[in-house]
Amino acid sequence: MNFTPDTKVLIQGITEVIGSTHAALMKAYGTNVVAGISPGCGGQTVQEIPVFDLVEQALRKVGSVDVTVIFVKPYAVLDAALEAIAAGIRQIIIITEGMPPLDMVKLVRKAEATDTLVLGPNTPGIIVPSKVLLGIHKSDFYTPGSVGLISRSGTLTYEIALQLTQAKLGQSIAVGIGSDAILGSSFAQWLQILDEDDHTEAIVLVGEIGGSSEEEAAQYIAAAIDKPVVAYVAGHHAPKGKRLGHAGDIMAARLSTGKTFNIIGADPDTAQSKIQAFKSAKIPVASSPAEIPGLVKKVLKQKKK
Amino acid sequence: MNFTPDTKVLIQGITEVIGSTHAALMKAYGTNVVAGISPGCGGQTVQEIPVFDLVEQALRKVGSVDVTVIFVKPYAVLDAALEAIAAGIRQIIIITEGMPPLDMVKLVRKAEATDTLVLGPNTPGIIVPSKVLLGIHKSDFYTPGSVGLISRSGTLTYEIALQLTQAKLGQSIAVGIGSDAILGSSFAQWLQILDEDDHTEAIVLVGEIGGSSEEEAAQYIAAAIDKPVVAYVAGHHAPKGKRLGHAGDIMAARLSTGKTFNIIGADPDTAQSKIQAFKSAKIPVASSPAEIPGLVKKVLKQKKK
Amino acid sequence: MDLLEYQAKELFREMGIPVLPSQRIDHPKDLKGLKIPYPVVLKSQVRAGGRGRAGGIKFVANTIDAVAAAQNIFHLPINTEYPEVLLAEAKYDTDREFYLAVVLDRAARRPLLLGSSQGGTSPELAMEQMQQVVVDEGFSPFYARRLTQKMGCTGPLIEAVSDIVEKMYLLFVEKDLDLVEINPLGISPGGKVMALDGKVTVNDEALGRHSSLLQLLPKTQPDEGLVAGSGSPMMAVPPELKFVELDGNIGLLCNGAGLTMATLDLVYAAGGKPANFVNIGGECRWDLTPELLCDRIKLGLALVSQKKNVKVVLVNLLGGLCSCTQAVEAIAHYQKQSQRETATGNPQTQIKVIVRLYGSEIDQAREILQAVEVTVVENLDEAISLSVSLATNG
Amino acid sequence: MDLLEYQAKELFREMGIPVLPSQRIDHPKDLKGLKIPYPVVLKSQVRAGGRGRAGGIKFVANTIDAVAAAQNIFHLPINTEYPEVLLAEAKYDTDREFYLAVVLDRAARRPLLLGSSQGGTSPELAMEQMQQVVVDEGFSPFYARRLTQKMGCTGPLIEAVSDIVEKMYLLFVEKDLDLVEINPLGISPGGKVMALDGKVTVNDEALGRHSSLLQLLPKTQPDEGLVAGSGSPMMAVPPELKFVELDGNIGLLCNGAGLTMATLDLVYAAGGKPANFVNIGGECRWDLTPELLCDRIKLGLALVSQKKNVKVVLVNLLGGLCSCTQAVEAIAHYQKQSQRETATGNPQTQIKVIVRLYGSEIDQAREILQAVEVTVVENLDEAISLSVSLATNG
Repeated sequence: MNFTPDTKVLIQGITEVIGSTHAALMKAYGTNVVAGISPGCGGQTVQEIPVFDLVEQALRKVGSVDVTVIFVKPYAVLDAALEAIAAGIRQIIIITEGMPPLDMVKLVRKAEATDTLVLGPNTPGIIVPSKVLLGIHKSDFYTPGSVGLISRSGTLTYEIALQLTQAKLGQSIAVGIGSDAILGSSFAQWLQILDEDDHTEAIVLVGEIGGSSEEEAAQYIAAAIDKPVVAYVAGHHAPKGKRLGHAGDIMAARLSTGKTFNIIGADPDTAQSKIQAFKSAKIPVASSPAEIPGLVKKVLKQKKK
Repeated sequence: MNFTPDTKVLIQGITEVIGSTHAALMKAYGTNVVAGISPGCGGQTVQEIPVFDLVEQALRKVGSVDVTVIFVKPYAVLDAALEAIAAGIRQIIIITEGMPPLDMVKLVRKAEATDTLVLGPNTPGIIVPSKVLLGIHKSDFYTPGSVGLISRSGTLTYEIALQLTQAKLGQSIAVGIGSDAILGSSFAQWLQILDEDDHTEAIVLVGEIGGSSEEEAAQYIAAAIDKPVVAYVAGHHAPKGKRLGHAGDIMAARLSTGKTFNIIGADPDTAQSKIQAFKSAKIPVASSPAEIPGLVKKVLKQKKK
Repeated sequence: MDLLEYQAKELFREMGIPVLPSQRIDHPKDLKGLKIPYPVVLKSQVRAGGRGRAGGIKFVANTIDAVAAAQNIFHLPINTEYPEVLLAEAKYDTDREFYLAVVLDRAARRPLLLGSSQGGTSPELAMEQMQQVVVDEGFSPFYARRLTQKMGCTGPLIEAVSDIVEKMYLLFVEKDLDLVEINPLGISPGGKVMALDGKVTVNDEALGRHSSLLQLLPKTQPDEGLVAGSGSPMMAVPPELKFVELDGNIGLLCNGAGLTMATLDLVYAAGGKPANFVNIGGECRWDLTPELLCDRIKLGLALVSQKKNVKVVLVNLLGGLCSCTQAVEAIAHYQKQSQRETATGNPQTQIKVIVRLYGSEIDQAREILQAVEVTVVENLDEAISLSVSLATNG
Repeated sequence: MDLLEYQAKELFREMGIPVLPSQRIDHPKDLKGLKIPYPVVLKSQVRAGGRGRAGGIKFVANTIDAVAAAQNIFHLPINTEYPEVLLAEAKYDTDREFYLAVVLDRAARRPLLLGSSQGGTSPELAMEQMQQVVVDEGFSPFYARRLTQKMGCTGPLIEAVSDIVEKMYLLFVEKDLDLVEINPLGISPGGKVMALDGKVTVNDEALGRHSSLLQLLPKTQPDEGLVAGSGSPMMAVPPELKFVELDGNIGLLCNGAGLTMATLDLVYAAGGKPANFVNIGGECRWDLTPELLCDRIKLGLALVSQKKNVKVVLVNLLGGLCSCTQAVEAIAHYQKQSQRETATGNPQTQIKVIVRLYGSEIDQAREILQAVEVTVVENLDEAISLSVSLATNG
C-alpha cells in the first residue's frame, strides 16, 4: 500500500456528474489524475483531464496507471472493472452504489485470479490526508497523522475523521471498504495492510449492523494484528427488518427455515453481537463517535509503555 | 511427460460400453487404473475397478491420480473435465468425439488458468508401447522403440504404427492430439514434449486436411524442434466441401465475404498447403504411410552422422 | 423482495423444474372451473412464513369443500397478511422430502448450494442436516452432485436431485436472485422428484435489468411508495430515500445509512425519542447531482415533519458533492414554505429545526438559516442534546 | 449448417438486434396481404451466396410489380438452389454500411469478433478493412468497444455498434453457433443501426441441446438422410456415417476420417478410381458398441455397393472395440445375403470384395471370408493394388 501524490490515477465514468465533480475535487487535492474514460466521449477533456473511449487507448497515451476510480452506472461497473483488469490495472476503487451482487461475485473471482485489489463498491474510497484523494472523502475533515481509519460507512467516516481531527489525532489513511453486500476487499485485508503501514500507529474500525464482517474482523485482529485497534459500531437502535439504505445492512435472504444463513455467530446482524465479538477479542469499543478519540489516545499511551 | 506402468489412472464414464471395454483393454495392457467414475453407479465395480459417484470421492479413497481418461457422452465432457480439474487432476485425456466447440473454449480457458494438460477431444489417447495405454490405441500394432508418433487421426495412427512396427521401428510414444475443431493441446505442445523426451529419437507427425494446425506445426518445428521430424498428410484427394467425419476436417464457418477465416496460410484447408508448409520448413513428407519408415530411417541415419 | 409461491413455481416451470399441475384462484368461485382432479390442496399465497401451521393450507376432496375452504383461507390473515390469491394444486405422494436452496454467501462472496435430506415441516430438523457447497468458480453440474452426495443421495437419485439443483442455480444466475429455495422437494416412491413448495427472493439492485420480475412485484413495496406530505397531497418517495416511522417526537434527516444509524443511536443515548428518520441516501449513487440532493433534502424535511407529534427536526448532513451553501439554501427554502403554510392556518405547530453543520461556509449558513428560525450547531453531540432538550421541554 | 436470412433475423429480433419490419412470402399471392408499406425489397431465401448479383434481390414499388418480381425470383436458381421462401422487407436509408461477425477461431481456440467499416456488396473491400478482437476470457462489453474503436467508430456510434456486437456474441454463445454475421449493418444518417442482412451458422455437434434450432433446419441435410439400398428400399443413414459418391468403380469402406482419406489417396495414387467411399465413423463415439459397429459395416457395404458401376469394394477397418472376428462375421453375413440376391435374379454383377485385415485372428478370418468369396489381404498397399487391378482388368 503506497498511495502518494505520484500515484497515477484513472477515472472511469468521468463524464457522469458525480465523476466530473469528484475529478475536480481529487485534482484540487493534488491527486495525479492522468486520464478519464467515457465511451463515446473520447477526445474531450474534463477538468483539463483527457478523456478516452477505452482504457487501453488511455494507457497507450499516458502509460500504465496505478489505480482506477470507477463512477459508472451500476450495471456497467463489472464491465468497467474487467476492462481495467484486462488492461493490466491491479488496484480498483468502485465508488458506485447498487451493483447487482452477482456482478460482484464475477468480479471477485476475476480479481482473485489476477491478484487485483478491489475496494468497494459503494465506498468513499481512500484518502491519505494532505497527500492523495482516491474517491469522494470530504477532504477538509481530514488532517495528516498516525491513525488509520477503516470503515464500512461513507458519511459516518467523515464524521469520525472530523472528531479525530478536532482531538488533534491526524490520520495516516482512511479507507471505506464499502457498504454493499458483496465487497471487493474485507476489513481483514485492510487491517493487515494498515498493520504493515509504517505511518499508522493505531487503527479505528467503524462497523455497522448487517452481515458478519465485524465478527470476522474481530477474530482477525485477535489472531493477526499487532497495532492497537479501537472499534465503533453504528445501529444499536436501528429498527429490525427495515432497510436503512445499504444493501449490506440487512441479510440478503431469509430461508424458509426461519434462519438467515451466516457463517459466523448466532445472530450477527445485530450491533450487540458485533460489540460482543470485539469485546471478546479485547478490542475497546466506543459507544459514540465522540468517545473514539479518547480511546485512541488511551491505546496509544498503553502501546508506548 | 512421464507415463509409466506406475501412472495412476482414473476413468470417467467407466460404465458406458466404450468405457468399460477400454478399461478392460487398458488394464490388460498393464495400465494402473485405480478407479472409475459414473454418477449413480458408486459402489459398483467394473473389471474389478471400483466405481465412484464423484471424482473427489474416488480420490479420497485411492489418493491423488496422475491422469484421467474421459469416455462420458459429449454434452457431459466439459463438466467431467472441470470436476477433474477441481479435484486437482492436471492431465486429462478426452476420448469422446463430438463435444460442442464452445464447451472446449470454456475448458481451454480453465486448463490454461490451472496449467492443466488436456489431450483431445476425439483422440485415441496415448500409448507408451509395452508400458502403458491411456486410451483406445490398438495396442498390438505397437512395439517399444524410439520413434515418437503425433497424429490428428485415430485409426490412421494405428496403421502408421503398424507400418513402423513391421519396419522394426519401435515407438517411444504415440499421441493422438484429437480430431475435433478445438483441441486441448496442439501439435506444437506435443512436439515440444517429445523433443524433450529422452526415449524419442525421431518424430513422425501425421496430419490431415482442415484447419491450419499443420502449418503452425511446420513453423514450430523450424523454430524450436531439434530432433528430426517426418510428416505425412492425408486427404490429397478428399472431395472439397464434404464432411468426411471429423468436425475438424472442414472449416467451421464460411463468411459471406466468400472467405473462410484463418490465421495462417492462403488456403490452409488443403493437403497441398500443408505439404508446402512442411517442405518450406525442410521437413521430409511421406506421400503414403508405407513411405514413412524409410524416411524415418533416413533422418535417423543423418542424425547419427 | 420475495415472490409468492405461485410466481416462484411459474419460474420453476419455465426452467424445467417439475411442479405439480396447479391453478391460480383469485376468488372462491374460480374453483368451479377447476381443471385439476380432486383431491387438491389449497394454499394461501402470502409472503409470511408458517402458513401451514396457521391454517393457510387445506386439502379438499370436492368443489363444495373447496369453495368453503377457499373462503376460509381468503379471510385468514397469516402474520397480519391476507392472501389476494390462492393456489390450487394436485396432491402428491412422497416417500421422502428434501430441502434445497441456492443463496448468496456474503462472507465467501460466492453462491452457496444448500441441501438437507430432512425437508418439509420441521425447520430445526432441516437445519440440523443442512449440507453446503460453495460454488467457487463458474458453475458446473458437479457442484450439484457434490451437494447430493453430501446429502446422502445414492443411485439414480444423485442425477435426479442434481438436475434440480442445477436448474435452481441457472435460475438464480439468470434472474440475479438472492434466494431460490425448494422446501420440500418431494421424492416419490418411484424416485421421481417434485418441487412441492418454492421460494424466490429477487435482488432489488438487479431488478432494473429483469423487467419480467418487476411485473411480478406489488406496485407499492413496504417502506416505500407514497407518503402523505406536510399538509399537501401524497408525495412519491424514490426508493433511494429510506424513511422509517417510529413513535417519538424528534424527526431525523441524515445522508448515508451509517450516519443515520449513528445519529439515531445518539438521540436514544441522550434520552430522546425519534419520531422517524429519513436517510436521503449516501454519496455513491452514480446519478447524483447537487440539484437532486437539494430536492431530496426538501422531500426529506417534508417526510420527517408530516406527523403531528414531531416537535424537533434534526438535520445531519455530511458530504462533498453538494456545497454547504446549496444544502443550506434548500433547507431555508423548505422552511420558508413551511412557515407560510403554518401562518395561513395550517393547524400544525411550528416545528423547531436544528441543523448540524461544520466547515468553512458555516458563518454564511448561520446567517441564512437564522433568517428562517433554524438553529445551527457545529458539534454533533451538542446538536443532539439541544434537540433532545427542546423535544422534551420545548 | 446455415440458417436462411429470415430465420437468422428472427433470432436477431429475439435478441433485441434491430431488424426491419419484414414478412415471409411462401407464394407470390401472399404479397397481396403485405403489411409493410411500399417500397419493399424482395429477397430470395437461399443458402448460396451472391444472390444480389444473380438477381435474387429486387426493389418493388407496388403489388403488381411485387407479384411479378416474386414469380421471377421463385423461378431463379442461385447457384442451382431454388428458394422455397422469399422475404419481403421495408427499405432503409443508409449512410454507411458496416460488416460485423462473431466466429470461432480454431487456432486461438477462442471466439473472435470481426468488424469492417466497409460492409455491403464488396467482399474484397470488407476483408481489406477487417478488424479482429479475440475474446480471450469470458465476454464483457469492452471487447465489443475494442472492436468498434479499431473499426474507427467515434462518439455515440461506439456504444450503438458495440451494443449490436454484444448481442451477436450473446446469441453466438446461447445457441452454440459457429458464425453470426451481419453484413451489412446499415448506419442511418441519424446514427441509428439496423441489421440489413444476416447469416447464422449452427454447430452440428451442439444441435442436440438446441431444439429450437433443430426445428429451423431442413429435415434432410446434404450428404445425409436416405440413400437407396442394394436392390432394397431406402435406407436411413445415421449422421455418424459419412457417405460420398464419386464417379469411379471402386467402393471404399473404412472407419475413421483419417484412415478413409489415406485409403482414398492410396487408391488414386495406384491409378484407381473410387466410385464412392463411406466412413463408418471413428472409435471415439461415446455410444459405440460392437453391435452398432457391425450394423454400420453392413449398412456401409450396402451403401458402397449400390451403384452399377462399382466393380470392387475395398474394406479397411482398424480398431480395438470390435474384435476382428465380429467384424469379419458382419462382412460375411452381408456378403451371403448379397450373393443370394444376385442368385435370385438381381441384375447386378457380383462385386468383388477385398478385406484388408491384420492381427492375430487373421487365419480364422480368412477361413470365414473365403467361404463367401471375399479375399483377405494383410498388407495395405497390396490390398490397394489388388483392388485397383481387379477394378481395371477384372
